[in-house]
Amino acid sequence: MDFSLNEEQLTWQKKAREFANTKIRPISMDRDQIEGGFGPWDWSVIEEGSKLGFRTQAVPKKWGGEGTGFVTQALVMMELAKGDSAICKAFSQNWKWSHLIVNACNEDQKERFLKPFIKDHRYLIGRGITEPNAGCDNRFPPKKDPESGYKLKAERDGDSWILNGDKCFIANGSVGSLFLLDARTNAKVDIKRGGTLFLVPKDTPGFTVGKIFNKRGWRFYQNAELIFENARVPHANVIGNVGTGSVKAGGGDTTGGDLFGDLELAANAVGVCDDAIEMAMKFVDTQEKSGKYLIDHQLVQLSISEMHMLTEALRSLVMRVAWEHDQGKRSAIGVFMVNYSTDVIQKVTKLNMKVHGAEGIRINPRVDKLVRDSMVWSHLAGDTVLRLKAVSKLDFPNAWSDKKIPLNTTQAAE
Amino acid sequence: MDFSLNEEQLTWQKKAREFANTKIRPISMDRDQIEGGFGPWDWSVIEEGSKLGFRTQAVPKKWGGEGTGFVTQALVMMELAKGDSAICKAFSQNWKWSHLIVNACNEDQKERFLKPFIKDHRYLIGRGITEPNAGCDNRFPPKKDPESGYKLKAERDGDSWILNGDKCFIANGSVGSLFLLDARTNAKVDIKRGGTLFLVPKDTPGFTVGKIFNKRGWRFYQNAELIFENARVPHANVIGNVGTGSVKAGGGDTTGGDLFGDLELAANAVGVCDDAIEMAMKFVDTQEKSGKYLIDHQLVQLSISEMHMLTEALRSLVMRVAWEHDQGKRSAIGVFMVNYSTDVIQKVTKLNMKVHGAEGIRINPRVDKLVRDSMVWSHLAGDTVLRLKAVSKLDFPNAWSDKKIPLNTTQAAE
Amino acid sequence: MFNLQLTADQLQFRDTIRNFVKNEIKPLATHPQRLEPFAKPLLRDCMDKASELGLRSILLSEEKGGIGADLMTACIVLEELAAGDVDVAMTIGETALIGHLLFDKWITKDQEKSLLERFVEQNHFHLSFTNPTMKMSEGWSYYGEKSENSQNSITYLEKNNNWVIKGSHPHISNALAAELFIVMAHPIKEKNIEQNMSFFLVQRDTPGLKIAELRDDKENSAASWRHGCSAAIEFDNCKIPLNHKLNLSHKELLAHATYGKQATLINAAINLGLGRAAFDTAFDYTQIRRQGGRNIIEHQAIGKMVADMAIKLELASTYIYKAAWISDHPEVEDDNSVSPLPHHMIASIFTAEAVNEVALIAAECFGAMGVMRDMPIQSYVNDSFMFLHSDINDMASKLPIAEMLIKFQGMEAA
Amino acid sequence: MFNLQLTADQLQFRDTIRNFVKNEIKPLATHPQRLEPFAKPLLRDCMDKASELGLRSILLSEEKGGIGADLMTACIVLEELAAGDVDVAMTIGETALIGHLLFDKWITKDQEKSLLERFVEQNHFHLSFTNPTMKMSEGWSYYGEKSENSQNSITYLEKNNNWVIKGSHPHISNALAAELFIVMAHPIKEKNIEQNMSFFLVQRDTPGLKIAELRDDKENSAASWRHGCSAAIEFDNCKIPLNHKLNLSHKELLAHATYGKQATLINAAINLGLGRAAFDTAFDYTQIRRQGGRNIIEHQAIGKMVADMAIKLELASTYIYKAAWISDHPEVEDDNSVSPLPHHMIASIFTAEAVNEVALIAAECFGAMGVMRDMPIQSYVNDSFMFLHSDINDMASKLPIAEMLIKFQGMEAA
Repeated sequence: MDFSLNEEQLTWQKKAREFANTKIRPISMDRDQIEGGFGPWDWSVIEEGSKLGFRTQAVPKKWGGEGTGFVTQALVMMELAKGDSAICKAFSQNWKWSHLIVNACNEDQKERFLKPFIKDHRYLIGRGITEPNAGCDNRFPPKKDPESGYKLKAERDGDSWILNGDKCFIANGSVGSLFLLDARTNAKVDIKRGGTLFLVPKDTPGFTVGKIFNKRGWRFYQNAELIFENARVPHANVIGNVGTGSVKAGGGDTTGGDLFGDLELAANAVGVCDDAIEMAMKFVDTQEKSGKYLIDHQLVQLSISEMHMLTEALRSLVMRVAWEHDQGKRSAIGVFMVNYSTDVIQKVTKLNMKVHGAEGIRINPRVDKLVRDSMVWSHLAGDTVLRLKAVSKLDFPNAWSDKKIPLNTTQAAE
Repeated sequence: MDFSLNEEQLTWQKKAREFANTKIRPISMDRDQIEGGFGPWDWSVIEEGSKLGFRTQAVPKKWGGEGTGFVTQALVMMELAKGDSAICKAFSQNWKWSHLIVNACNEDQKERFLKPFIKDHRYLIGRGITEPNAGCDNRFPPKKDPESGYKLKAERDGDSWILNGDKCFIANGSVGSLFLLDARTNAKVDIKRGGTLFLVPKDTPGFTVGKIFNKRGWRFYQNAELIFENARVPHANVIGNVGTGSVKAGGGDTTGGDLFGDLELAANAVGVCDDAIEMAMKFVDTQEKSGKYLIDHQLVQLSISEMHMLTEALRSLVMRVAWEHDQGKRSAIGVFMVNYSTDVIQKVTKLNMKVHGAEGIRINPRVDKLVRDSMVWSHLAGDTVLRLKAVSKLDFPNAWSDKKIPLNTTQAAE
Repeated sequence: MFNLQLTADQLQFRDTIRNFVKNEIKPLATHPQRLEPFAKPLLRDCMDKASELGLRSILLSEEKGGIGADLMTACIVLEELAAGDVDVAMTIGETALIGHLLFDKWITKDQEKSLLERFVEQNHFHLSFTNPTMKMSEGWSYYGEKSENSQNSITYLEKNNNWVIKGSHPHISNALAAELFIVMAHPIKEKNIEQNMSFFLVQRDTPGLKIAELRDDKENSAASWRHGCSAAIEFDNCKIPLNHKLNLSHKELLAHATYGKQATLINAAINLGLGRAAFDTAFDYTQIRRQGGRNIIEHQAIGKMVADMAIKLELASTYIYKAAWISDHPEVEDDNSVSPLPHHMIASIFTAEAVNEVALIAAECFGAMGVMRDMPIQSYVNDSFMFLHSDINDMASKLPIAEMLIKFQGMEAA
Repeated sequence: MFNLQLTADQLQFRDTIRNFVKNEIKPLATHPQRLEPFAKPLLRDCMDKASELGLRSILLSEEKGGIGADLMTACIVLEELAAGDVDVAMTIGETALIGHLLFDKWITKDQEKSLLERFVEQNHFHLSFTNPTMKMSEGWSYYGEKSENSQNSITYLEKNNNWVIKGSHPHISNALAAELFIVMAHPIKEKNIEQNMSFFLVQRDTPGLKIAELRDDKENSAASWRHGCSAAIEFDNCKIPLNHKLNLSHKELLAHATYGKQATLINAAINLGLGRAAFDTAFDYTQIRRQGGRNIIEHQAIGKMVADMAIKLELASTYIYKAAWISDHPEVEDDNSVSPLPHHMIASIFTAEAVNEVALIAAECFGAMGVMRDMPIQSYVNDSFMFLHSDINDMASKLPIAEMLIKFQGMEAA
């Protein structure tokens, strides 16, 4: 067993830390506090980061990307997220779908989409799964209701498919050049058989961006509504086969619970926790209450201690899973990790707020931002459905023990 | 980075698992339920385990021990504790003090004490720090009260020291052949300067065992009162120098916060959690409520999911710290780990109880035992004082990042 | 009008019991020799003395020879008694409630004859009731089919001018102390159990009635999980006179639903008394235990623990009073003065969780002493787990509250 | 006698405000356009309408032209108002409390003249008070030296038959809306601030009075952390007539201690109203949102969340009523009917923690919608954090409760 980082990992870690310190952190609060949904977005930091390889981390070198492994990707995300969680996510969202394209697309598709992605520093990728009436149902299609789940309709017309319908909350929606879209090629059967995954470029006629969501946290990061009115997509853009279910086609599942998806959120959370800890430590080391530095009060010590404890537990779990994923091991532990990251990021940012407290009618705005950003996890990574989902994956192998407990059912309760 | 286990580690893990399954688990509940303080003790399992090397894990091969590293020791403890947490501790308590003897004693002392320890399968070691009025004060001697802390008096008489006083709650007290005793060679100054560490064999005249404590958890494991009435100990049994403080002399500190101590409790906790999870999984997979297996109820799934999540986070942290300790890295993370192990073992065993529930006026006695055993952690590993202590060590290096935050004070509040 | 003032009688009664507990019960209940073994003997002398003070007949109307207190007063008084010993309080509370329902509501003039006299005059005359409202699956059937309420295995038939009762029950409250049992039974060979349930009076000395004294059964002692003096009972063709059948159908009993609600509240009050006992002993200890150069109460970390305990107990107490008063004055639910909620369930759940937390915090105040069997605190911890994880299973216990909320259409009242 | 029934007047008043909130406030308060920006405009029209309903003078005696309600009634009503909009409720609540204290207790007949008339008749006539009981370090001085209570930087001197007020305060409740300020000031050059504090009436149009409208200050908007309409104020040599000094010393004010206690309880009631708003919106949503083939309320996991929210709110509500009633009837503390505890502090702390938990659970019910700025739930979450982490710092807020407990010698009363 060896937990030390290799040269490549250390180099990327350092590069990410420098970029976070010099380019991300300085704009982090300004962007956060701009009103509106699109307002906080800033192309320049994306372009600068892209030039350093932070947009194309996950594309193999043979396709012109950086070709880093999961451990490196986790380390880079921790550093970027420490600068700004939402900006980190705006980068890593592209890694997520480049993983998918690399794993699931054919050579022609890679040629057509990976090459322009590498070339253009503003080329971003998103995936459209969620619809107003299809959230959890995309993760856990209920047996009794096969028509549930996404409804975006795709109808065959010669060599094309005609798309009609809406997607909502789609990441990079307002800024993406390419979307992987989950559509219904057969509405009568469940999405595992009636779902198909399409590659849909932004300039597809009939495809427009609707509402840009104005969020409480992750304000920089874009989520938008996508509208399809007779949008025509060539059959050559179908990933895998028609009707294999977009989950299978995507080589992962719809929740981001593939090898990268869980890791992405959990590593990002570590970065936010590191930021919170650093803020809290500086604060308690300089502020006084009743004639003592805050750090000399036991209650503050207990809070600081808990912040570190939780963060180190999460960091350890994330590094382990990153390594396991580099070995191609898919397990329930990934889901536990991302559930856990929710608990930790929310506790740690709340403790940071507690330690800081309000000063009169003001609060350190970054303290508030970290709490707001952490709220996003409840809705992505730690919600109840994902916790239920973990159980369905329990028949897992484990790097350090061989426990394997048979379950009568691997189906979650409906 | 490589998290896989080597051949030696896998071999010990397997050996420990087999011993736990065939020798420990079968007697675990019987011993637990015997009345009294000494009653639950059983020499035969100790002797059998000793023959397989589980008593002498931590003694280097050159002295006749097994010479395993911290990673292996952690793996072995996880397996033994899964069989019975208290029996595991009865073994590993000896590792703790063999580490100390190896690191801090001179060759003559090793010759005199390690050799008989290796030879005799019933030779157990304990350390006496705590006294009725000296608990936390031994960890955090308050500046304003230099006379606080342990008071066992040691007075020089020629080539000997005369010991007078009492120790309480001393592990292996009723069964140990050798004790490392923290005594006061100067009562007027604080224990860092007035404390000295002695090697005191059981057959020392004037040394008797008093009350054997009857505990709620860890019933097999022995804790006793040690009474010293003009007990004469040769000067050659002083570890290190007189008056250097027993902490320094011991090459660690008094809380077990040395390289092994934290690891011991945290690894043991992982074993208990694995046991709890296995029990819970079997139960929910076979019991029905309202026409469904328990595992098909969402609330049960959430509980099971949380048990796994916390256990895997703890396991990851423990393995990381074990590796770091094998590299000789001492850090605050060890203390965070042991604090964290308290939270996890108590939550997981409580969830196991929750999932099982009571059946009429009975409860599965092992479910109850795990909760009772987990209570011990509050008083050893996760109490407030140790959480405060973590802060005093915060200036720590970290395998995966180089954060280092200067503190104005490293002293805990008094 | 709204008023939280207690009557002079209530205050005086409370003081009387408080003194009784302090002088008569505590010295016996917390004697180390009683605490150390797994099986704590029932304090029958204390029970008799409590009867002497009127507690066994506290709810019985004055005209029948009781004190005629309302449920709230009984809760106040039983909380005090429980601070002395939970088992005494549970036994007395159960008898007091059944005594009131039986003699004030269910029994005929003809049936009550010698029984009432014995109940009022004999201090050891306790009552037991096979609880027909105990739903084994309460909560688990959330939004699913409700399983049958009754899983009764006790039958009756008429033979030679007698009722013959046959069957067994694994868990009957007060069975060890009761002189008179109210037994729920259905006609033998009757399938529609629910509709045909009848209730019989069976005296302890009835031939064929067997009571399993589990408490004295060493083998199972650690597995016993109950308060009070419940036990398994068996009716081996018990013959009882025809006029010992109560004029009460199961439907009528459920329509009142008084037994279930009131028993729940009495248990909550007793649970609270336990919490107060844990708090009191810890609070006292923090004011005499010195570490860190001062009494430990003077440390912030302990101060916060003390405050947390006090807040939880104060909230539980306030809510139990409220729920008990509402039970005494159900008409208040009609005018929206209180929210239409299952107050008794909320009182029970909140109190069980709060007291378990209080007991664990209290134990931590004691350091290593918190796990010693000769200290009362460890038995308080044990008792608190029993309250939390009994009634079959606490997992799904909140779900009926959600079901009721929906029925009430969104808590229209405050 | 003990009685939880509300009067017909209280019930009717509550219903009136509930309807007012539903019809007049909610549509404005929860309009997406109001919710999206960081700076939510104060709903001045709603405030005026609430005044019209008598809320601004709810605590003012009938003889002075108010409603003459007691604090408990005011809490009931302000809770309802807060369920509509927290800022409106905070502003009205503050004015109502100060109005009562000023006109019923502190002011002379001579001083009240035109002021009382304006207060009673003008709907926008709000009041503000520089809070002299706000202790910046409350709790932090636990068992240490108490720091000075007052850190006042506002001074006065007499000059040309006027008082001249000078100084500033960074945080004055109601400053944006108040027409009349009660200003605490000490004589210039006086060192013994505490003993020489006086109180002055300053009207809004007084030359030299400057009120910083932070709310309109875009730069700082995200950093603003307040409810109601507080702001910084500055007195730049404000001249006021000699008879505008109140006949009230700081000592007298503290002796009453009414303002601090009552303001704390009013805030707790408003905080509870916020929690109810969060619960209501989530509860409604769970009954219309379908996933998993059924409304999400029908899933166990959601059912438990709903029950948890209801339990917390019900407890908080019960305790606020209790604390408010005790504040109205302090004599009850003398006869041991209630525990000698700082009820207002417990109400405030428990409510803030409970409502924050409720808001976070409620947000989770909304899935991704829970972080969208056009949904009311995100603002409820934000508001709940403000209640939890305001009053300078919530960290040490429980320590004064521990200090009081010790003073009360172990909670002798229930």
